[in-house]
Amino acid sequence: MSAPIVTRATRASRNAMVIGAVALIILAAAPWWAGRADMRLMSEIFLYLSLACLWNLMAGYAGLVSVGQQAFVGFGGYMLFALTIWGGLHPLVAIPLGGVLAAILSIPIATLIFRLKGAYFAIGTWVVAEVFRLSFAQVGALGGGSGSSLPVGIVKSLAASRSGREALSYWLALGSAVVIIGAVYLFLRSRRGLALTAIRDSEVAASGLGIDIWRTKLEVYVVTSAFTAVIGGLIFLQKLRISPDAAFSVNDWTAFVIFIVVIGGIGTLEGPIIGTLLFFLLRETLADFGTIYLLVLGAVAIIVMLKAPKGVWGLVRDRFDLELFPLSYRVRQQPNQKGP
Amino acid sequence: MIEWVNAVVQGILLGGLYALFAAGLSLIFGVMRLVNIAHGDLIILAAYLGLTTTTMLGVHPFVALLIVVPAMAGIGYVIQRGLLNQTLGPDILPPLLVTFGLSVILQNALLEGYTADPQKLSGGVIETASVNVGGMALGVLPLLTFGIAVAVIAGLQWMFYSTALGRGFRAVSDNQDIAQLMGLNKAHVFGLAMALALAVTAIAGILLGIRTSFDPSIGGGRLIFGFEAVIIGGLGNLWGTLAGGVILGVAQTIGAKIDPGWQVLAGHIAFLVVLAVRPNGLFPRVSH
Amino acid sequence: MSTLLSVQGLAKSFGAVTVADQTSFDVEAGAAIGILGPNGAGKTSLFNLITGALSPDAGKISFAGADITSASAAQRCKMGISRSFQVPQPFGGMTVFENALVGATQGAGLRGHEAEAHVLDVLDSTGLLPKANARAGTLTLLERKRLEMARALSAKPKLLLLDEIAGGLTDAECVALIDTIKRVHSEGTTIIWIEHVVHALLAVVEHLIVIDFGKKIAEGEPKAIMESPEVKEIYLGVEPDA
Amino acid sequence: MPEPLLSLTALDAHYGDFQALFGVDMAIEEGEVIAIIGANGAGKTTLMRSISGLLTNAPEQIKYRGQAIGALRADQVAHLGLALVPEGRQLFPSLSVEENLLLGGKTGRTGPWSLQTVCDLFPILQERRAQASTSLSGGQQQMVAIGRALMSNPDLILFDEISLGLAPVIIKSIYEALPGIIGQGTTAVIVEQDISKALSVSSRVYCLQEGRVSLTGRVEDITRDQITAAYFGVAA
Repeated sequence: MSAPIVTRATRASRNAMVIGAVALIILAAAPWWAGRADMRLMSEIFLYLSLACLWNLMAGYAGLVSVGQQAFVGFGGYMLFALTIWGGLHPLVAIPLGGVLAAILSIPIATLIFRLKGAYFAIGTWVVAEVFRLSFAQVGALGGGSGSSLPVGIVKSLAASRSGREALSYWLALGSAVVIIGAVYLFLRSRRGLALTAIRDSEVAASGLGIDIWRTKLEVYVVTSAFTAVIGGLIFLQKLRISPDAAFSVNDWTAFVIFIVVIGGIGTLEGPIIGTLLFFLLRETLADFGTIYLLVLGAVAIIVMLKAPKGVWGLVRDRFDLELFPLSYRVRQQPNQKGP
Repeated sequence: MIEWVNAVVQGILLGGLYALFAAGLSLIFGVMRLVNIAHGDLIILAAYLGLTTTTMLGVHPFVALLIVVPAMAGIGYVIQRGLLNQTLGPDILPPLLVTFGLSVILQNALLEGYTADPQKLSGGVIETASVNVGGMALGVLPLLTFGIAVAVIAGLQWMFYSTALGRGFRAVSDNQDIAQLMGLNKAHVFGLAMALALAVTAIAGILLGIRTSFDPSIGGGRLIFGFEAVIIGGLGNLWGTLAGGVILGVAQTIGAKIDPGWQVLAGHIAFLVVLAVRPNGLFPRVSH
Repeated sequence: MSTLLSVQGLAKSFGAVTVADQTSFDVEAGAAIGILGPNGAGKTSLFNLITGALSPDAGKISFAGADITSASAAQRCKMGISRSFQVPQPFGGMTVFENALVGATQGAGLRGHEAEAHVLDVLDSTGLLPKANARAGTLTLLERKRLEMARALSAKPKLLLLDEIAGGLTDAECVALIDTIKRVHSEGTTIIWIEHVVHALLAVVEHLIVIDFGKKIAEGEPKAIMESPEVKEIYLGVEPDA
Repeated sequence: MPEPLLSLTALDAHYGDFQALFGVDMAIEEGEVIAIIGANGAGKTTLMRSISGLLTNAPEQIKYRGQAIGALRADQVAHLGLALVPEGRQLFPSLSVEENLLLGGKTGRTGPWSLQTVCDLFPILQERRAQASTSLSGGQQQMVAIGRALMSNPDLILFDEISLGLAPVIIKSIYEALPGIIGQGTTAVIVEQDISKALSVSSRVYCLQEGRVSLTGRVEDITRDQITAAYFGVAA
């Protein structure tokens, strides 16, 4: 009898790939067709999308539910300022270097807070973020508690014209979202990704099959911290101004990100994308209502968590058996062959 | 020298307030393994309820306790049965994210209702009164706060280990199914535990409001202080929680003595040091 | 033959409950050993100790000549010990194929098509191939038990620990299971099997160990052990005169 | 014919996607002692969980004194006079022996059983009442578990695997105590793997196999071969 075939791509995933590629080309051309305000909004969307994908990898796959990722957003932002102002580095060098530094810093942090389990881990990450905030507020050279602005010379080093700078920072945001989604996708497709998914489903069985759980989680924590810091650098490259309260805001960099992932569908690759779109749709619609918008957002997140814990994408997937990112394996038997 | 001793003593007294922040967290974690991210915002809610009560009725904040404590207990019972009970289970995400959402809702509802302006409860003469002990002027309010904290923890300890209600709490905590078989309705028991926790939170909120000014955004910080006290003291040990609060308070006042900007930072660092050296806290409950 | 697994003076208790009491035994490479004992006798705990899911209070475990007493469960799997769980622990969100692929890529360290081919082989031999695309969470108890064995085999173990996999099978299924285990054994895998379905166990193993209250109370050739009145009473609960 | 004390009609039970019981029918008369036997995984414990309310079923699938209780919570069922001695004893480790027993009396039902009469039945518990329940031996823990169930003065008591993990001599003494318990007019269901022990105290037997009733009858009417066949699903 002929052997069954193992495949991964599905028709939906191939279609999604084509649509995604076309969308990417259109988006990349935005500087030629979009207005200044639209480009700013889209940049923000891409940066939030990146943060959401990273948080989802950590919480939805590795079970590391952090409410302290603002630590690395702010750290990346501050590294951009510190390395360009003090180190004289070009911003495009300073931002990835900030990511490397964040990775190094995240290792001792992980060894400490991995001792806390579940929700206590979550609050532990928050404490770490507070330590970051209070520490940076002590650094007088970076403006202390009131913060500082990126010097004009450094801003100009990016591109001579304003429109050139705006296009560059838009492409950086778009590029980082593409890179992060791609990296998370490739990681989850790899054998390490398979191991991570196994840990999520049963830690005891995973360790019995040769998976080092602590190490796998550490790797995820370090990598997401580094990428989060890079995104932080890009965020504050757009804002051009940083202060401890803005850089380490739990609402801006964690609460919103969590809502995005929960509403879209935690533990799926598609979830953060859908969640980001819904989040911005909600935000742009309710923007005039001030705090009401946050009340609604909190309520929506609670309702989704209680009534549809797998989020919008979970509902879609259960209903239509769709998978846009082909992670699962399908075994196809030859048609005219009897099963064993 | 006396200044440093003074800082330590002030820190110990401050620790009483932190122990009150922590006691409610510790209680609900003990009974239903729930960590309530909205705990800090509920403390602030209690302070605002105290504010409304004192301004509307023109009473002293301590008298307002007569209204705020039952009100918070009622709120606790309702949110536990109406919302939080549905999140309990083997998966840690639902309770975490639902209480996180609750925290955002509370914060913004308070912002909507009371604006972002800092508020304070007026405690009258008690705020400034002090007694002289060995050359140190100790504020009556901090002393009273510490005394209340000790009394509350002693009361919780007694309730937990010497009453039928406490027996029910421990039984449900040990094994929900079997407790249910004994005729305990766990949904109700959990509701009572949250009611009790928020009654304690009400006391904490009023004392906080008399001590310092507050605004809707500071709940997160209070949650962290309470959490640090719980972990430093060791999970599941109420007296340990008091000790944890004291250690945190002392670390903060000593930090503030060195540099005013270091007060909170010093507390966090003390917490991280304890986590590094004694991951189970200083006084972990002896496991059976 | 050389000793593959050696357990020396293993002890473990939870409060007043002793699950391993000075247990010692050796397993030769290529052997097939059965473990009998009443419910709660400490059989599964013994597996937990051998695989590293539990750490002992005292005693020593060595595998292929190396002391593994303090090795992690993951390290032990990579050295060649894998097990099925009595209470199935499937990766519920993953398909049957993916469950086994975890064992092949992590435990056995295989990659790419080599790993996939090995998994297909294992699924075929355990009768799970028709279910390859089913999510493990949707399987019936019997299928879950089969998946336990498939996943353990996919890690290419030198020592395979099977924990009650025959319970509830029909006659025909039981015969098929015995065939599978015999084949795995004949290919050189050492087997330790905990089983209540005695006739299935006796069809495979060459050596029996009986434990009760964490203590080894008998060990030897299966027939002789099953005949001993002590074992009959303790294990089967049958009064000698019944 | 009078209404049975407890009746199960086409009872199904599920854990998620997994079905553990398939259309189980059963009727238990007041004052009877019933044995339920079956291999590991046959569905015995699931049956106990369904009856006691730990698993939710359709209301009409379980009737107690004519009342449909299938959908009630366990604490509501307990108040009606049904008690379960759970598999593996499952005492509350944070509670002392006495507190475990007191919690058993939580329903407030009155009857012959009190702290005093339970301690008369198992005198060792009187001595150990202030101790942590985890410090007792397995047999003593089983006595507490039985005493705890009796404290609710049940009309129907379910024993799930009372001999599990106990030394033969302890099992013997516990079975010797059973008539003293059941003799008080209580109806009892005994779930066992140890067939001969279960049959020695009961009048009727149900055998479960893969979630279905494979045999039922009066103990004196059925043969060992029938049991073996029903138990393992094969002719011996």
